Amino acid sequence: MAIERNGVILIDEEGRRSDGRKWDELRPIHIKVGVLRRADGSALVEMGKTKVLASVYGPREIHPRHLALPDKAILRVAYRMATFSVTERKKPQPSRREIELSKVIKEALAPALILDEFPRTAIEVYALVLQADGGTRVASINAAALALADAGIPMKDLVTAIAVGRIGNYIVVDLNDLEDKYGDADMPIAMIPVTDEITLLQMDGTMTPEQFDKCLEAAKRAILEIYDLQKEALRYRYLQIKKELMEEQSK
Amino acid sequence: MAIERNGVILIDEEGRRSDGRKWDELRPIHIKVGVLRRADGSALVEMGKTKVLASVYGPREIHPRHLALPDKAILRVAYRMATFSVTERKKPQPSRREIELSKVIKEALAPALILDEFPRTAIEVYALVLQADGGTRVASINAAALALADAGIPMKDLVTAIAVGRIGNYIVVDLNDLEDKYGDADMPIAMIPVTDEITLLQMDGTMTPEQFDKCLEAAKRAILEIYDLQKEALRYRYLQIKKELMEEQSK
Amino acid sequence: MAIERNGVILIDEEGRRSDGRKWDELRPIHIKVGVLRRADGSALVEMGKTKVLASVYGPREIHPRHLALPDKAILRVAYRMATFSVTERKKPQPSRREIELSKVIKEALAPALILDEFPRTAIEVYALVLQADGGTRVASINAAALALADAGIPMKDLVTAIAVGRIGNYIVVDLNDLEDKYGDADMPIAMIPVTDEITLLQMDGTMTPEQFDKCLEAAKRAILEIYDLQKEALRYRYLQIKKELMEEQSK
Amino acid sequence: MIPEIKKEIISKLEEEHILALLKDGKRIDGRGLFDFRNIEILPALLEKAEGSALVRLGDTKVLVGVKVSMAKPFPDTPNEGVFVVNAEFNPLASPAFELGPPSDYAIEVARVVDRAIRSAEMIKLDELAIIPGELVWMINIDIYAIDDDGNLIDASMIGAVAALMSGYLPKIEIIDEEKGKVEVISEEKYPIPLQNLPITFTFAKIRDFMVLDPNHIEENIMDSRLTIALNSQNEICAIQKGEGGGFKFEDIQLAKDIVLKKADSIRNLIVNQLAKKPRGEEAWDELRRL
Amino acid sequence: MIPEIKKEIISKLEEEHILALLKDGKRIDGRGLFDFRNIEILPALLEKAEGSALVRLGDTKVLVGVKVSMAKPFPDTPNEGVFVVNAEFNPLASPAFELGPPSDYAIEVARVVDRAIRSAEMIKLDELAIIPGELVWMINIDIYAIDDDGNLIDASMIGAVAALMSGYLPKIEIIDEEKGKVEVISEEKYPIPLQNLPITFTFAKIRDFMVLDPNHIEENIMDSRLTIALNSQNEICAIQKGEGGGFKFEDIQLAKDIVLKKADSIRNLIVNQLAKKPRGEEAWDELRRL
Amino acid sequence: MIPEIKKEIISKLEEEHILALLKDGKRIDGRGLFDFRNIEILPALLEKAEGSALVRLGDTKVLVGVKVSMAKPFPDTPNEGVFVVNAEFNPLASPAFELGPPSDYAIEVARVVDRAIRSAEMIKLDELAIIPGELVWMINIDIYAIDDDGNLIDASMIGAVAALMSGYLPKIEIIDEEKGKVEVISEEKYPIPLQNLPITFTFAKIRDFMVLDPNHIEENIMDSRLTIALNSQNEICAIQKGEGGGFKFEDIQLAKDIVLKKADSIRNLIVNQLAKKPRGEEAWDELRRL
Repeated sequence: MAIERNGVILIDEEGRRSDGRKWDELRPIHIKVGVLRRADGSALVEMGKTKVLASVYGPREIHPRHLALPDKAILRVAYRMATFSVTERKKPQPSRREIELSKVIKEALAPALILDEFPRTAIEVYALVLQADGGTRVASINAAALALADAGIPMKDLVTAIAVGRIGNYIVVDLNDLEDKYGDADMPIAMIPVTDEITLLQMDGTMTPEQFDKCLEAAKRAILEIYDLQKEALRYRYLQIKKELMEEQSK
Repeated sequence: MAIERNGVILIDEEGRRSDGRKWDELRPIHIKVGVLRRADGSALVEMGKTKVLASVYGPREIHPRHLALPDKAILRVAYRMATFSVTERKKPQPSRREIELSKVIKEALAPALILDEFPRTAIEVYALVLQADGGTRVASINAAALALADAGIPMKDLVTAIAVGRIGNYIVVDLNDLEDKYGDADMPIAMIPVTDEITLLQMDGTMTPEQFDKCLEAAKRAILEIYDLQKEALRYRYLQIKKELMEEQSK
Repeated sequence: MAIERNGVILIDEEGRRSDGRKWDELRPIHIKVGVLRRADGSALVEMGKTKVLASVYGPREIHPRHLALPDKAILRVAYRMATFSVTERKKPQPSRREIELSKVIKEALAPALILDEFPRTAIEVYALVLQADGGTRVASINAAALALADAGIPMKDLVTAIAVGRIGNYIVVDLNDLEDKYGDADMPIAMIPVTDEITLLQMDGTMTPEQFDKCLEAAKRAILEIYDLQKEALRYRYLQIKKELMEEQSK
Repeated sequence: MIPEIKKEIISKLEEEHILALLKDGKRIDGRGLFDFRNIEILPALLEKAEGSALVRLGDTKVLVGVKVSMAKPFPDTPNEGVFVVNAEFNPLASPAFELGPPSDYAIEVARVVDRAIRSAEMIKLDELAIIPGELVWMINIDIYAIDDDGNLIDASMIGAVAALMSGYLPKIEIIDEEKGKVEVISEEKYPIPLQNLPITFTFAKIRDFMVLDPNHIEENIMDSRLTIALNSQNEICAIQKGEGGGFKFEDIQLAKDIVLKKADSIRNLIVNQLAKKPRGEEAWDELRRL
Repeated sequence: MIPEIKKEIISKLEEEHILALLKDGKRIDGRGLFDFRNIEILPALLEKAEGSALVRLGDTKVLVGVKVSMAKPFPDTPNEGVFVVNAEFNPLASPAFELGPPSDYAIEVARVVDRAIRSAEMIKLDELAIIPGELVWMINIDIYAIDDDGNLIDASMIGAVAALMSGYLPKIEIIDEEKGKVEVISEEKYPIPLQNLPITFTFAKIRDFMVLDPNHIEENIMDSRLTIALNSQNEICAIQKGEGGGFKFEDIQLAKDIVLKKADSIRNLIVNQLAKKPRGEEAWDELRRL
Repeated sequence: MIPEIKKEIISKLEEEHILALLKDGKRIDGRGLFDFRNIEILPALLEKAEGSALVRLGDTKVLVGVKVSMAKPFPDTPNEGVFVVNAEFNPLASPAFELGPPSDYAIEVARVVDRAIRSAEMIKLDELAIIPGELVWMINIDIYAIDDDGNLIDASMIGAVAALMSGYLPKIEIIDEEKGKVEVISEEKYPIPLQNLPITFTFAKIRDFMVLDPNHIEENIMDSRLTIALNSQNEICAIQKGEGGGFKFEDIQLAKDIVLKKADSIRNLIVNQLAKKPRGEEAWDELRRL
């Protein structure tokens, strides 16, 4: 039995999703670390058609100074959508949604950072959604974590995120925009894989407690998959730096 | 002869006002001091259906610091109307009216405060109109003065305020919203009762010099009435605190 | 052959412009230095119906302090149009145009100033267009340079500015509003006459490289003319001050 | 960048005291780990708001007002009404709040309340059309923090649902459907069409301990925050993790279990208080006694 | 919170000098306690404004422009025009003024001028309807402080009334009443319909002394400020107490008496200057000589 | 007042090194004084934008998106479409950029790009009317700085023209001309009507030397900046001098000569890259390899 919402077939008769994926299948993911020259750290993360660029600066001086903390660095995060990342042009001024997501992304990243090495400074993360097709906050977290690592900020581990959700009785992983909009529930999750801590958890729509448990499990599996891709991208970046350094020395 | 304005009978044939009061009769006034836990001082003042809550913080540090004065505390006052305090929803952003009233309320309170005991600090007053039925600025002053006293800020005396006005040849005291809107003149006044100083005086509409004199007299009488209620509310608050302290000691 | 644009005759059959001027003729220019009491320096410049008032403050303390430079003063410039200076009321909030012009005017003035005598301070220029009839930015520069001199800010020389442009094959000097709007090119230029440096250069519309060269030449001639008027106005101001001082001493 | 929420400095001694109590399953205000503070609701106490409620959750106080007005519908939902949740966390309520545009915290709370109401489909938006495609009811739910002794989220949520449940729409007559002209029949009113009653439960994690409904001292030392919303069917209808720490899977399972156990009693409490409490000026009589 | 208005530091010595003079009934600029400074009005000097006036009150200078445009009326006054008073106190005029949105001081002054005009019913708003219920004249009165040597309120008030009295409305023809289309008949104009001439008097209280029309040095040491507005019938039509001090009843009685004594002469002065002064580019000739 | 643009601190040593090289006609990145860095354009890589281009100018990267929508025309040009250029220079691209409203630098760049497009009459605005006087196409050109290694102006200009040239308008059908109702025929599209290709050349003056296309280290020590725009006829169609230094007449003549010499090759390069580069997801394949 196909599942249709607002005239859109979200799950077809064979249980395939609108873009042909199985319920627990991720979209093609591309990750590249160190894509910007001027930022201290940066990463490009593509989850299907969702494309996010993140940059990191710091630790650096804070203005106004009274915001500084005497015992640790403060983390500042801005999540923004490019005006042309969505169907209707978004105004450049941050929306309430962008302000809320900046806050929860910050709080998803903070637990992984060792902030007390740099008192009185700020570490600043900026994530720009270039193209939005669902899951922009989780792609931003995946990119930001890598940009932080690329900037050499001391971390316990990366942070990895995925959105899971529900369409009828189906649990689905890595929701695209259609599924996000017309599905029955959407639940973005971020974890620190190495400590098993959940650092972002949001939900809207409805789920029974049992469906919620299934979502958590599916999310955890997906996160480990993405975590491997993140680590691979970081490794590639380090090899690249090493190569560049060796080339420079051999000059 | 009844007085009618915009189809509303403001004074009936027996000289009674739209809510049945005599010309110099105050609305029922309820005052409670110390109603908030987190504020350093607070008060709820109800003048008829006009309800205002005021809180006070300070003396405390100022940001940005260059606003600090080397020889005394600065007083900051914000007067705001709740969005749902009026018939048409008010936008949350402060209007020009709210900004002006914040200023004149500050200047009505300042003369009663002994600010030079706390150089380089700020004393901050916030008055929120929960329900507006005329006289919100004078209710705010009455509440703010009590909140300042409750916070233990050193004062020469309380500040007490009332709106008086004119409907035809009638001088009226403690105007309600209808009288404020359709009456012929509205004059809010604040005084420091013990020094007989006028610290707020505004007027719109028109008055002959003679009517103005009558208004001043009527205002003074009303202010002394309200002043007694303020002092009573403060006394009640002190007794309450004393009781709480004794109960605590006896534990 | 007359030149017409949008139904307006910009050049008539005798080669005269819409206000009767010859191609290289300036509008009547009136300059008065020291017109304001409170500002450290001030000047009123009228170029035809374009009237601009400029004031200067400084060197003075900077807020917020982290904007201060350790080795020189910073220059801040605000260019604003009065709401009633144009046909349709301008909103008081600065437009993008006003922000850009504030920037280029600042950069036109800066090269003439000797800023390293006053480290950690700000020199602030405010130019208000009272009436706009073309050439408001160049009139603002002419006025601001004089206000800076009047304030006693050390300068290599004045800065002098003019707008030149093209109407068909005609090069025209000191464009009025009609010529600015309907002409084929508009090019405001500022120079430091004594060093022959160009410190402002902007253009819109189109010009061949040859027309551009002719414009530069015409601009230079006009700038020297205006420079003389500026110096005369300054001289008049100094005589006036001297007179006042002598009168005071003789008291 | 978004400024950090200012936390008050809690003395190291006080923090240790709280942690020591928690180890024994106790809290500084004497509650059990998963007890709510006392909940008191005064509905419909404001005359100029179409709906209102003052909520006390222990010493935390929130005032919510509902204003209704007529507006154009959104182009993609031409036959549905609109509601907007806004939170004003101003210096009245806490020394940590500032004047100015809403902080990211106030925006977060408003959006969590909005999501819970929306996901639970509490308001029957399709019954809020006046002239389909042209004119619909717009419901503004404005939350004012009055006294922040912790857990503004749950207080705001209770305030929002109570204000809606105590609220009304004015009766109107359509004068000219073409021109979209309508007339309010003053005095006549009917309840806002509702069909669900979402509630939230907010937990604080303090080191290895979880507590429900944290007071502000607990909030000041908490590592992270978790809010779970349930609709009337006891389905989860919103979740929000907040603050810069993390949760273990077991923490979340524990929170879920507690929430499911407590939902019905909280929902009953809200319904009961709305039924029995005085309204209008009488509510103020009660308020003055509190 | 609203920042304090910055006051300049006046040396202790200068302050004592002023106070000593006041004790003898004298002022630093030689005036009597209740003398206005010299008032000079240049009306209609701006070409792009429908009304304008430059006012000099001693060395204080204010430029006021009136712009008229067509707008929808307010729903509750469908047959009345609209006017808005706005004040821009920018760094041109004083080292104490800053860029950015209007300060609370600028807002206060604009609102006092607005109230005096409104209470005196200076503008016949009911003659400003173009198509009743659809289109009315909107009058923007924008006050720019040019040089603040004290008492911007009275200078602004004189500027506003002078700009209105020198102003005009363009003649228009209604093309299509249904669609609200009108056409301006350029060149033809008629005066803004006015019926009253409100004026203000501002006093400073400096310790135990009252002075009229304070200059900026007096403002810097004043304790409080009192403005009284009178309409053409010499009724009080607006009052504003400002600054952080107080007034005794006798102070206010004194102020009232002075105001009533002086009103007619000030009103005459305004009318006379408006009648005799040059306009347009000729006003600038005069201005350059000032 | 407008804050100064923050410059990074370049060590005195590095500065002297650059100046020494310049004396020999060399630059730190090996280019000749008047060489552009490598230009790479990836057009139409975004799916939700009607036009887009990623431009790399050396290590400087700019992403430009074009969004089209329907809007009311301006009253004075009722039969012409509208375009708006906006630049977002946010912290992604440089440690010197800040969050918040656009800086004066971002506004300047957007306005220079706007002027070049407008003066060259690149967009045929008269072909953008849908229902004359009622409905026209509105084209938003949004420039995002991604990585600022210097010369954002020229990168932005190339990005804007490339995004326009790769862009399209959806086909629409007019349903009701009276009411201004139209319907988009999805899938069908046609190119944005264009007729010119303006380009800009930006020079830095560093002491006595002029260089084309400065990188960010050169920008940090430059005294002033000059941008010249040429249209397809090699007429000058915009000029902008920037930064707090000056230019000699000879400098400007030199710049003009170089610009005229180089314009055709740059214009060809843009056209060629637009013709041969992959689009959509394939553009991303290429991007990942860069």
